[in-house]
Amino acid sequence: MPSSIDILWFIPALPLLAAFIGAISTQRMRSVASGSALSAMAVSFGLSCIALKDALAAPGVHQVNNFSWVSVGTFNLQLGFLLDPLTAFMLVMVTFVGFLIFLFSTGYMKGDENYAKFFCYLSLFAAAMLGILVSNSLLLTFICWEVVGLASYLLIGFWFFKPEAAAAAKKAFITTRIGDLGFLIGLIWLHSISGTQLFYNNGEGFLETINLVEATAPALFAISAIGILLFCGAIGKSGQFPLHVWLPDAMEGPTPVSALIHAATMVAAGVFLMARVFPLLEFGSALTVVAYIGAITALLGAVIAVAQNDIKRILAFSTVSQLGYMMLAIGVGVWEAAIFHLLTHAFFKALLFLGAGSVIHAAHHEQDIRALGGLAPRMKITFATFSIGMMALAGVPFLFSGFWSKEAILHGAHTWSVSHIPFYIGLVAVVLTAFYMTRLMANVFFGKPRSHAVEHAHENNWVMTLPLTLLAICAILLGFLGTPAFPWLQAKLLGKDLSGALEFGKIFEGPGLMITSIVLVALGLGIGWAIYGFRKRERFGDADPLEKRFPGLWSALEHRLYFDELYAATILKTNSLLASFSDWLDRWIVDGAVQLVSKLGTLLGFINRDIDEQCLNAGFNETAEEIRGIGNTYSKAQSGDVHGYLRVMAWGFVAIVILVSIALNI
Amino acid sequence: MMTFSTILAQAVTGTSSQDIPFSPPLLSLIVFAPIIGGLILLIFPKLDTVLARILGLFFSLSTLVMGTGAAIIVLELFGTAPIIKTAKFMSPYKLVENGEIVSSLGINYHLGIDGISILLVLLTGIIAPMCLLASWKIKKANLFNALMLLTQGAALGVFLTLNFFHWFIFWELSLFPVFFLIKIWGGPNATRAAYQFVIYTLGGSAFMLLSFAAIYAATGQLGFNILPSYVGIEGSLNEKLAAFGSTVPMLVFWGILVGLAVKVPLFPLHTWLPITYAEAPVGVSMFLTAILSKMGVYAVHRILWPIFPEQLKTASPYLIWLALAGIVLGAYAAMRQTDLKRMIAYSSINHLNYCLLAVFAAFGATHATQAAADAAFSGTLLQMFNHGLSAAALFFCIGVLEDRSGVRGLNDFGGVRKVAPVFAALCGISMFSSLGLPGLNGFVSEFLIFRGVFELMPWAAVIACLGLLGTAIFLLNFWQKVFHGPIKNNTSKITDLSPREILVLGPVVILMFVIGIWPQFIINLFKAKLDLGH
Amino acid sequence: MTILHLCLIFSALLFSLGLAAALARSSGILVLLGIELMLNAANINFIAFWKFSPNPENGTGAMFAIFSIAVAAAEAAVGLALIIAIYRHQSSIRLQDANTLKG
Amino acid sequence: MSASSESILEAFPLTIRDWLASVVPLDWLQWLILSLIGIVAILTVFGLTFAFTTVTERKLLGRFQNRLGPNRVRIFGIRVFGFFQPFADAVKALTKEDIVPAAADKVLHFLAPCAMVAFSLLGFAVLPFGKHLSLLSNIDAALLYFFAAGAASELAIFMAGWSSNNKFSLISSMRALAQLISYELPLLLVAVPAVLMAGSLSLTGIVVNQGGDLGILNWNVFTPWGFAGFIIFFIAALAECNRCPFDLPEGESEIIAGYLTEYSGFKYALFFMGEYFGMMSLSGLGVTLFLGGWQAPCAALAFIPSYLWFYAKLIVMILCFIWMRATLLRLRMDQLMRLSWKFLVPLALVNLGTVTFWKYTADWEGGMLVARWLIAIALVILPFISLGKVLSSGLGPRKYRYA
Amino acid sequence: MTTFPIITLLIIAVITLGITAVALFLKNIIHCSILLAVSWVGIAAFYLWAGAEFVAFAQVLVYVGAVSMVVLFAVLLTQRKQLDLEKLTGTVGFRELGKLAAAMVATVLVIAIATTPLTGSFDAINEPVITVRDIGIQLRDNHIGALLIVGVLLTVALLGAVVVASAEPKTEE
Repeated sequence: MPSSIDILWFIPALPLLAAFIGAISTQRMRSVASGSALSAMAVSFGLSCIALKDALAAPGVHQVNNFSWVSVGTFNLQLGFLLDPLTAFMLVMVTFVGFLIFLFSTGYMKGDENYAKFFCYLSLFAAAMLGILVSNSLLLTFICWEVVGLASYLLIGFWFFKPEAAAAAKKAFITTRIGDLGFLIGLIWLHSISGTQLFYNNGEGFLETINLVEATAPALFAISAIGILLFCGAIGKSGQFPLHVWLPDAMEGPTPVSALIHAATMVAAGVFLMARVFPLLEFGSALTVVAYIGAITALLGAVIAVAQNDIKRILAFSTVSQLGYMMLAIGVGVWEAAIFHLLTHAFFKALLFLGAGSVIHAAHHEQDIRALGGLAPRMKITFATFSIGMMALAGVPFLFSGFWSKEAILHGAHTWSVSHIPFYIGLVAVVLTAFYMTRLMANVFFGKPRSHAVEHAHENNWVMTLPLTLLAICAILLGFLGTPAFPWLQAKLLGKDLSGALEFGKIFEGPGLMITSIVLVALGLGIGWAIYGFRKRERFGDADPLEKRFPGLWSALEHRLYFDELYAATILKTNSLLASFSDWLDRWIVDGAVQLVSKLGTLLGFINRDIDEQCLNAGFNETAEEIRGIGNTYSKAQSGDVHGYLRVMAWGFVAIVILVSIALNI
Repeated sequence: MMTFSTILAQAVTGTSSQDIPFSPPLLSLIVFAPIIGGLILLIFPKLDTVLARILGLFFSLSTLVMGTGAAIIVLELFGTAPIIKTAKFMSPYKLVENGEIVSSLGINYHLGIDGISILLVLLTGIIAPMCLLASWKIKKANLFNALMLLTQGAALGVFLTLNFFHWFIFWELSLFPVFFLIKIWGGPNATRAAYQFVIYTLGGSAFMLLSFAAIYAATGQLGFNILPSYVGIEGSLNEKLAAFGSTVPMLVFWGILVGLAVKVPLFPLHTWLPITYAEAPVGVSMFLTAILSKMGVYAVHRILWPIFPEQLKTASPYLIWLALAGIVLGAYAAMRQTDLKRMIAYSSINHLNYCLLAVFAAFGATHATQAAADAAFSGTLLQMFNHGLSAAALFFCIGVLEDRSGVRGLNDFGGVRKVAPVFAALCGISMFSSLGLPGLNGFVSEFLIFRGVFELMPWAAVIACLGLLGTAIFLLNFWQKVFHGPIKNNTSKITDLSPREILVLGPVVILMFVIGIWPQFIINLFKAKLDLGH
Repeated sequence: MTILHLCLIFSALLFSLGLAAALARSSGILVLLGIELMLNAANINFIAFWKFSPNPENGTGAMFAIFSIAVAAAEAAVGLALIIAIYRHQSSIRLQDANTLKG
Repeated sequence: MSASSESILEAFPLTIRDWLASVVPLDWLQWLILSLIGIVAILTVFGLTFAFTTVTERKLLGRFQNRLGPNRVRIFGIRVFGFFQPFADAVKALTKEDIVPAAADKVLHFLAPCAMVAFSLLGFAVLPFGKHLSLLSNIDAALLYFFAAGAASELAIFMAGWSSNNKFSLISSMRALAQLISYELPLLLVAVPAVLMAGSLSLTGIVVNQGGDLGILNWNVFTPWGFAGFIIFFIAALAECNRCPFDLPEGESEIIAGYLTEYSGFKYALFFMGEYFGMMSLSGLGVTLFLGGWQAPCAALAFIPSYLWFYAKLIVMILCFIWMRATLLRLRMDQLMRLSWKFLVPLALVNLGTVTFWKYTADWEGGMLVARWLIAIALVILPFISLGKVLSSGLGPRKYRYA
Repeated sequence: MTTFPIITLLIIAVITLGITAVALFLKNIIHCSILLAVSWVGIAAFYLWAGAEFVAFAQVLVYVGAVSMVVLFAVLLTQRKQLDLEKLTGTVGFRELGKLAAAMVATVLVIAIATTPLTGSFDAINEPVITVRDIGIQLRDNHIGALLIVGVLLTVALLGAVVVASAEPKTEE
């Protein structure tokens, strides 16, 4: 029986194989593609569970399996796999959520003409994501990181014939690539100063040796810079301010994609990476940056979500906001809380997205909440599960997982010694979150249907509702893994026993914080219901109550605070100017100089030609005639008679033999 | 137990003449097989076209077959031969064929192979048949194939010759078939492009020739294997050259550099490239970008690096700006192009300048660690190979578009992915390879280059990152405009790839994956050279 | 007079017969056949010398003969092709007629 | 090889040889008598086989075409389904007038049928009919001999066609020549793999190489290359024997009876005989090269004497020849040429590569064994498919415009 | 002991030479070629006599099987209209001159051979001293280069022959 570290690579490899199968299967073989994708995920899930069992057996131990990738001269690059509780929890989450989303997709994408390709991309995505999780090498992480980016590019642009989808895909890829370049430089910098980019290598990985580094100013600077550069990658991938602009646009992709990539897994990759390299961040001063960026993002996302009308966009901005929370948690040093929130968020956000997908699918691809409405009696399961997800997201106390994880983060932020600003920002975001989710619920499920398609909406079949139900159960139960009274998850992640470590002061402080946040959640829900619940929207075209009250602010929020426009006016403009300049330089300055030289050369050539023709050629012609005459004379010897030649040869032979024998006196 | 490769190695090197006494001159065969093929096709111009194509392909493929054989042998020899680290100037060349022609003048027929050449020979072996297949249906195929084969032979000669005399002959020989190829089969501005290409390159070569004349006058030697031994010893090349005048060593160096820089091309000597690549027929564009541009980088490794290390060290801090200009301006100029071929041509400038960047960084750095230099050099070598694959594949894809629809403007297409999914997939993979997506070949070499350069000259690496970003932007733009979106008029003419075209692209794409996932497989070819120390 | 002499004389006579055919017949085909016979005579010599050589085990003569047969076959093919080509141009296979290239 | 372990029937050739050795003192006389016995035996056995093959063919063709075939001839009132037909035919052929055209080249006209029979009989000399039953068993280059002998029969056909001084005969003999030369190439090329595997040009060696514990599975035909080789061999053999669908030289609808047009009576019968002998010897070669020669399919059946096995396989081959004749249509000349040069010869060459691979991978075991088979099968099938695709591109299903 | 081989040799030589002589001076080219085939078989018989089994079979295969066929083809292709035999024989002077030259060569050669003393053992052994396997090994080891070259030569020659002999489009008929 091989230990699970040795078979760890199967977990990403199986979906990769499924992706390959999907790539080569035609539309006629679509069930092969989806079947292999589903079964690969199922097997990976099983393996992940085994890996989790192994990892939990020894928390705090980092099992590694390294191998050389490129080795040339004195230069050496190693890749490797790593198994510890962090990896294992993430693996189980990703494979489980992934499996459910795959299952959901078989129903959602049923009629699509590129069904097989869809599962190819999904599997590729899952493979790369799992690769990030099991990687023990920053390089391997980067490789998978980029492949994740590719997969998300392909999936966002899945309906590539829609220009918006194609543009959104490109935007997503390029925006994340900007962050990735930072990641790449950080990775290279790290490798050149530490000589390794393995996380753990029996005491030689950089996360292990980081504690041995002397805290001199250059070292501190370099390590902080590396941390921030790596965070750049996370900013891009996890949609943090200021690179969050791609995430809402990415909703052009099919809904399962939004659920899988932009809610549960891919965006979490950044958080995971930060958690992974936490010892490095801790060393320098990168954490402060992370905390502020996270806080800003949390607020920004929540604010913008208030004024969006597309159901998926609202959820997208809520994702941005929640990711901000996670980053905030990492920034304030409670990375275990970030991971806890990541796990719970993955489930309830996937649930919300799939619920949205279910709604959209039932409503014939109507996504605008103004056009929906009154779905609660028509789609009971969807409504029930969606409500659970909503309450988890809003942080409705005690029963729902989101409450516990958010609580952990706020708790961490409160105890952060540097500043309390992030904590207060987080509190504001709590209110806003509850508010916009209430708005969403009220608009979608209550009131009366505001479009024709919605009136005839009905519940979807089991492949779509089963994932919803399972996710809803998880969205409730998962919270109990990490309650303050029983911090099992945190203990396993940190690799130490926390049960006895509950400090007196924290217990005292805890309920106070908890009560504050419960009050804030209730506030958000109450305001939301007051505005949207009592007076329900009647028609599609009705202006939002808030819009009437604050038209300027509303318009700014609706346009996402004009971030896209800002970027278009600054970065894109610069870029395009640079391109024009390069082209102009090439065409007119450099090439112009060349043309000038060539004109001079031509002139010289004309002069030269005249000299040649008048003087030199005449002499040569004379000689050539002479030689031709001689040739004519001597060619007469060729009679053209084959027999003649042969006869001469025969006689010649005889003559030679006779002559030789005479000469030799034989 | 003798493995197959051992036997092959023994057979060719004749180390164990007991078993197999027949040892063919493998390198000469590699060089001359395409030339002979080309001459055959030239001599029989009336040959049946199908036969001519097959013959052309056969001779073209001979390089791949024999090159693979040579690679196995080289690996075997480097793998088993004891490496004597004490001998400073141990010849790294294998399978050497050395015949004296005019020994008193130092002109020898001298062929040899090492890690760098084998890489390029293999690249030629892969790309050259691909070019022929890409232009399979071209008019006047006999002449076309003949000229392509001659070009191939000349390029191989450049990669394998170790004596400047012959090397220069091959170097120049590669120009003239290309001239006719562009002029006869090129686009509307072909004549201008052809003249510009030839005159530009000839001009550069003239400087190089002068420089070598000076070297010869100083040392009486032309062998690439001998000249490096003049470095850093008593009565060194520099001292000998300086006898003519104190500026002569630097002038000689610049002369050679100009000759090579035109070929690579280094900014600002690159203006011949976009028009030439754009006007040439697709097979020729592929060959030009994949092989001929490598001749320049190869020569930097073969001539500048071993013979003029000191001058290179002095000049590198300035040259690196030119390389950076090539990288950034190449990428951004590509963004502005509407002609797809010009776009890829500019991307070639961008990619090839990464190679030069690494070389210059390695020499220009004030403090260089061995690991960084190794990474930079192996990155350069790998980048040559990878760029050959991906640029050729992209040119081929554009050729497919042009072949089907007759246009190749950026805005002429849309939604191609819908009508030609296989084409889109293969083209997309080539594009992502060019863009440096991890998992594909381009990433490995770019990573190695950046890794090396960053440690040597961090700011250069950071600036070069702009080039990476620019590449991503224009390639994705290309992809979005051509393959995505609603179907346009021109697109409807496009059909999916024929089996022949899949045969061309398929192996290259597979190779991209293989190198991307298991780069050591290629690195092993030249690893021994770097292991030996520079 | 040994057996070898006999063999050699046999081959010499065969050679002369071939030569006679090549010289005295004007049909291109027969001239070619005469040349084939001469080649055969040479082969006979190879075999004869090989048979009576001090160490026939290494088979050099037989090798020569084999290669020579192969070359002769090629020669016959090319020669006859040439004759057909000549015939097409001149409607005759008389070699005397094929003298367009005379100087 | 002791006779004691074998049945009497199996060992009887050895018995005769030993008995002769004890009776006849002189070596050369012994050799002479043995050879004569062999020649007589071959003539008798294959003569009779020829006779009954003709009638079998006619009867089988009859059945294929839903008619009875010859069933009238009786001897002494016995009518064994007409199986005495050949004797009647023989009498008829012998008693018919022998017509020689006035413009014919009389000598060659006479020599042609004789040469035909003589050359086609030559091949039998090296075939190993049984474990101890072969005329020139010690000959080293038996396969080469076989083909050398076979090559001569082309000369006979040419002689017949030319000497008749009839345009149909001449055309037919030219066709025959082209056909024979074209198809000799694939025939030779597919024989080489068997030689490669056995490491010997000796037919006995090739047969022995196909023996072993696995019985029938040791036969060459049960390997990928052997299977492909056998099919190619069979097609080329059909063409070599001028059998349907390659019977262009005798295409009645175009050129009367081809080179046989001016022949009648016993000369005609001789040609017939020569053709059937050729068919039998080629079948014998096919059996030897691919079907295990005289090897029994499994050890349990080895009690049946080896020569009977050989004979049985031979008969099966001949029946296949007849079956083909009843099934397939005659090809056109250009199709015939294309089939050989563009299809069979390349495939045979690829097959040569396959067998080289097979030989070099003889020591692969376990999973590699599966890989070996898969690769070999791919090497056989892929060229077949691709070449077929290339050659048949542009040829749609035929449209019968007036049907 | 040695008489039997000598007699065999003499028989082979006389028959071969006789047939060849007749063949070469027949007027009818077809007869000529067919008789020459027989003469080639005679030469093969000589090889057999000398113990070169493989060479003998190769000789038959190549000459009788292939060359004579090609010759016959050539004859038929070049004499489609009629057998214009007279035209092909040439003038008397032409023939006699040729024959005289050949006879002189024969005389010179025979005298040269007959007057050359040869030493050594000439016991003819009728067993083949070299097996096919030996030939194969020799070909593989010592003559591999030659073998490859001959292969190339044959390919090129045959391709050339096809190119030369194939009718140019539209010039014929």
